Amino acid sequence: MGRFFCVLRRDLHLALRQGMDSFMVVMFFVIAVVLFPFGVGPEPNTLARIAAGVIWVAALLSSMLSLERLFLGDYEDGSLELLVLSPATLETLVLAKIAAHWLTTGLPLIVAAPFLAILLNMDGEGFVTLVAALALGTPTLSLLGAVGAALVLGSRRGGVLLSLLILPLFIPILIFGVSAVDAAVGGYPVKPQFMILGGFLALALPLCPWAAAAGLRQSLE
Amino acid sequence: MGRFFCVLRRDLHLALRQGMDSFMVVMFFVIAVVLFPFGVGPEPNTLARIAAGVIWVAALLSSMLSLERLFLGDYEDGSLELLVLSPATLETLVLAKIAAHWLTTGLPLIVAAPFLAILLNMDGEGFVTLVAALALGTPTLSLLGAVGAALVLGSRRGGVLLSLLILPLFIPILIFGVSAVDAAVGGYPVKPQFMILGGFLALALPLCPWAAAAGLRQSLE
Amino acid sequence: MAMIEKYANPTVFLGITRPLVPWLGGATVATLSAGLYLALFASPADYQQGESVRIMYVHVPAAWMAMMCYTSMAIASGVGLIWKHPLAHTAARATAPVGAAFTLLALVTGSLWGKPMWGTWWVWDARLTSVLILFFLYIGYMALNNAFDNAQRGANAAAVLALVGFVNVPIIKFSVEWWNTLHQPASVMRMDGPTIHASMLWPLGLMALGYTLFYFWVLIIRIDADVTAGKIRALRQRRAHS
Amino acid sequence: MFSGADLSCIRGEREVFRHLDFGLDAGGMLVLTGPNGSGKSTLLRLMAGLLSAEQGAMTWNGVATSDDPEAHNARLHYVGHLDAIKPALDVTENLLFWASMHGGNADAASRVSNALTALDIGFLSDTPAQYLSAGQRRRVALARILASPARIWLLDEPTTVLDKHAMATLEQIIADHRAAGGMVVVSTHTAIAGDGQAVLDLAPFAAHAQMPTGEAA
Amino acid sequence: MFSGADLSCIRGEREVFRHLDFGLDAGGMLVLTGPNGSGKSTLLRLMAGLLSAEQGAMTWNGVATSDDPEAHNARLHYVGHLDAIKPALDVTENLLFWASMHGGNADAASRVSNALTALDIGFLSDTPAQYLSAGQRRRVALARILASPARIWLLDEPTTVLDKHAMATLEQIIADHRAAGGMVVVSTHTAIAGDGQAVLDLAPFAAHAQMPTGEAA
Ligand code: HEM
Ligand SMILES: Nc1ncnc2c1ncn2[C@@H]1O[C@H](COP(=O)(O)OP(=O)(O)OP(=O)(O)O)[C@@H](O)[C@H]1O
Ligand SMILES: Nc1ncnc2c1ncn2[C@@H]1O[C@H](COP(=O)(O)OP(=O)(O)OP(=O)(O)O)[C@@H](O)[C@H]1O
Ligand SMILES: [Mg+2]
Ligand SMILES: [Mg+2]
Repeated sequence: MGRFFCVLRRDLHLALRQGMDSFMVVMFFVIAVVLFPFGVGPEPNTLARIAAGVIWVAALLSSMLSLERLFLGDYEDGSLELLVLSPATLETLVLAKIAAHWLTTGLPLIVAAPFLAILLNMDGEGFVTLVAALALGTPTLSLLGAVGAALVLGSRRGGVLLSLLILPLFIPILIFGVSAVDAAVGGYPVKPQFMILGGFLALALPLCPWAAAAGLRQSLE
Repeated sequence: MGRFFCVLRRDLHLALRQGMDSFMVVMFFVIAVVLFPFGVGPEPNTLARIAAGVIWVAALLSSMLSLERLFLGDYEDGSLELLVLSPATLETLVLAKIAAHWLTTGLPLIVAAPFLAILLNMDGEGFVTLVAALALGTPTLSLLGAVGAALVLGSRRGGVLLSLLILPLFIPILIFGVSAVDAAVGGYPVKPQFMILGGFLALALPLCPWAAAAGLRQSLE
Repeated sequence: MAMIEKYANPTVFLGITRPLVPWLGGATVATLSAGLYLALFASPADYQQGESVRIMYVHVPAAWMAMMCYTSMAIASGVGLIWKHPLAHTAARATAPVGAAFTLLALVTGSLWGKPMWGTWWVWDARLTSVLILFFLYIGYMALNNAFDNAQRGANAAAVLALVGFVNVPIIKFSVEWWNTLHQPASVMRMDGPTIHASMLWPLGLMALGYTLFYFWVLIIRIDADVTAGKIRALRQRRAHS
Repeated sequence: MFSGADLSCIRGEREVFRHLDFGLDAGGMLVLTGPNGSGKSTLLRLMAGLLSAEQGAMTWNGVATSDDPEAHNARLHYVGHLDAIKPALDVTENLLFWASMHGGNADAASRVSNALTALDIGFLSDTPAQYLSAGQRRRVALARILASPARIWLLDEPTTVLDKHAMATLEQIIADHRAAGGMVVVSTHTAIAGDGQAVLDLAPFAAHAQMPTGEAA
Repeated sequence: MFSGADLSCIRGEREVFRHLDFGLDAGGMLVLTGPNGSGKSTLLRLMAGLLSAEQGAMTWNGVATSDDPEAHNARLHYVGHLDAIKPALDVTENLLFWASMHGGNADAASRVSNALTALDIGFLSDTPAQYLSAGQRRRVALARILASPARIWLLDEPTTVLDKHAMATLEQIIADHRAAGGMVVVSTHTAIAGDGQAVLDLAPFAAHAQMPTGEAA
């Protein structure tokens, strides 16, 4: 456990210090959403109509964006070798890196989402559901993405490959995430959507770190 | 001129070979746009209403995304030093890198745009204008972005900083780009918007390579 | 020693300017009080715009200062880049927050004025957009300046940005003429002389003078602080490596 | 205690070496030599467990190291061509992380500062790693192995870019480590002082001539 | 022909050296020595024009090099700690680019293949750079300077990770270059053979003691 927190702390520290990836992601998320009124025009009804979709799509895109570099920095400067050689199960360390990724990209996204929802004129009913759905959905994005990121390490075309690998996996989360918000705005029960999102998370949590660790070991051969 | 094409060819070659950045960008663009029907719902009128905005915003975001790494690879592996030391004006080489960036990210975007416009149900009148506006606007995005990318080299928060620096500069292009398409769809003349977009390009073409070269020289101190 | 020599010039500069600080402060307060009194109480209400015209006395000089500060910042940056004079970078760095504050003031007062005049807080009109971009440029300049562990690097990079961003200033100035927009065209700062009434010109002039005095006052204080911080940094670094 | 028998290794579909044996006792030092591309780095990565052998096995006190890779990891330090230094962190931050990853949190800070002192870079402790000269970076990478204890040191050309003084320091550090019962495997193209060192030249094990013609066996 | 007078250089607000002079005639060789962090790389970057001196000037045949930086670039080759090799391209592609950037397109391909042969890595010509061993990468970086002609060579610790054979090759290459009237400035911690070489120790020029205590002047 000590090593889990060691890696977690260091990745958080790095993210804060160099900001390259994670802050970029939140900025990207905010900017992506804020650009829409410029593009679509400021008409409140149209904006409200597309608010949930815009926010979820922006969340997906920014998550995908940051995932490419999840292991790349460590791979390129030799840190990954040393992590593999540290006397801890690699799965634990991978989970720590995923946790750090979520804390620096997923969490700020969730915090920013309600403000963006106001900006896009979203119906008040949807706010809580939006935050809850993001809280359930974004960890799954990080987990799934980590597998993709580990698999494409060292390959040519890392980026394209990554998006091809993980985007199909992301779409179900998008669909149920948006439909939860729409249901809440329309006054329908949201439990079914939440059950499904929770199910995805429960499945990904044990499976993904294992698969990602296997991918990382391959990449050092 | 020989060296201009030398750098251009090598950057194109690298982009094709490793694909990390540029293909990622087109994929990102397509995916960003394609995700919208999933997020917003497939209702044709809503989609048509927001089509121009969505495409332009996606183009902006994907351009911004790729710009961060425009000089970063060369900076990190020492190629930038050698480029600065090559017996050619640095401005020429910078322009070549920008041209390569545009050819690998801007051009495919333009090619992909009409298909995405069909997908989003855009009014047929808008197609030609959309392509023409993108053709005039995206080079300016690459040019402006190169300045930002050069300035943030070696800084602590490269990514965020970059978006902070260049997004404000991108907004006018977004506004006039969308408004050109909207004007075409509405049956109004599009010449004023095109004049402005052309003006931006004419201004950026001599200025930006110079500023980016100055930024690069600084980064090696 | 070289670092000390480098700061010798700023030291001379501060030797001359430091005594001016209290005088500038006093003059700023006096001019602004007089200007505000004339603007808010002594000048007539507009026959069309009513009392809301008084926003003008805050808004218009703030907008001028926003552009003036940026121009000074760009010139100082150019001098810093070409002649490598450390004081020029310091002056540019000291100008940025003042300029950003004036820009914000122009934006806020403009919005407040826009609501009664145009019926909306904000439109994506060329002048308004370009002023917003000016504000972002100031923010970007400050962020870039602080983004490097090496202060000199930050100053150089930010200076390039300041020069590039200068393109925006003529766009702000002439946007109303190039594109016909909701916003007022120039009526004071014109080639052929001002076109507004003297009863409005006086308070406007006083406010502009007050803002300018304020700028120079803050500028000297900030340069002083910056030079001192630089000296401390140099000393500390020398100790770390001896 | 640490030995390997009949090792072969394939990289990128090409056999690098075959039928290679090595053995190291407590306090032992094995120097790997051979021309560029002969497989020194490959062998060190194999010893570290980063690569797996095509054939043959390595043992620690008679037990195959692949039986318990984590225990093997705990007893070794590896310094490769890449130095795993994050430019954004300062020197101490960089080392603290690895010190607590490998040797636990307890007194990690004092272990790190001792390691820095041992390599004469105490004065760099709060310099951002970005500003280090090449030799300073290399010393930081070497300080990492002093900041937490391990029996086996696997060092891949550790002396490159070091100045003469630092080289002497490194030789002393290796001697101290061996005196305390540690083992060292080091690859090098120059001479590294050390009593009773065994030398393993990799050239003869190359599966097919792939080295510069000038020096190939 | 190539000389500098009274040079001082500041990096990161700290003076690295001051009042430094150097001079090189046709066929001359200048060896830079000094402990880690003493400013060898800094001086080489200054000579290359990548850094500008705080004070002092460099001249080529009496003309300040800063008057025409492009002409200066055309007559020099710089090999730094970083090797500017793109892993995605193969060895020939990597070199072809630099060969035609510096020496023009004409017969670039044959120049590159001669350079590869000279450094005994002809057999790697179509290997992706990603798969090179450390010494092979370094040889590729050195092949770059053979692939287009330049009067001045600025080499920053070129011998690290080279095996003995490659080191001898490099010494021969340097001798040939000097025989043809070229000049070489090279920093190193080890000995590099060469007749009539001048040695410049940087330690005494350090503005304030900033080196590891062990070797500081
Ligand atoms: C946020 C919104 C606004 C912004 C960013 C803004 C910006 C500016 C700027 C930059 C100037 C200086 C122009 C120059 O020197 O040529 C200016 C001047 C002026 N503005 Fe605004 N403005 C805003 C809203 C308004 C509104 C709502 C009104 C009133 C209808 C207004 C009336 C004026 C007037 C009368 C001048 C003086 C023009 C002259 O005499 O030169 N502005 N504004
Ligand atoms: N980018 C930089 N910014 C600030 N300081 C730097 C930078 N690079 C190096 N330095 C500092 O400048 C000094 C000289 O560094 P330089 O790289 O020239 O040393 P060197 O003699 O080449 O050492 P080595 O033998 O380790 O390569 C060092 O103290 C180093 O910390
Ligand atoms: N990742 C890789 N994939 C495929 N082949 C590789 C890889 N890395 C190295 N090789 C090849 O394996 C061989 C052995 O390389 P290795 O790095 O072990 O050599 P080395 O003895 O350490 O050389 P040097 O002295 O140059 O460091 C070389 O021929 C090299 O081309
Ligand atoms: Mg090796
Ligand atoms: Mg060096």
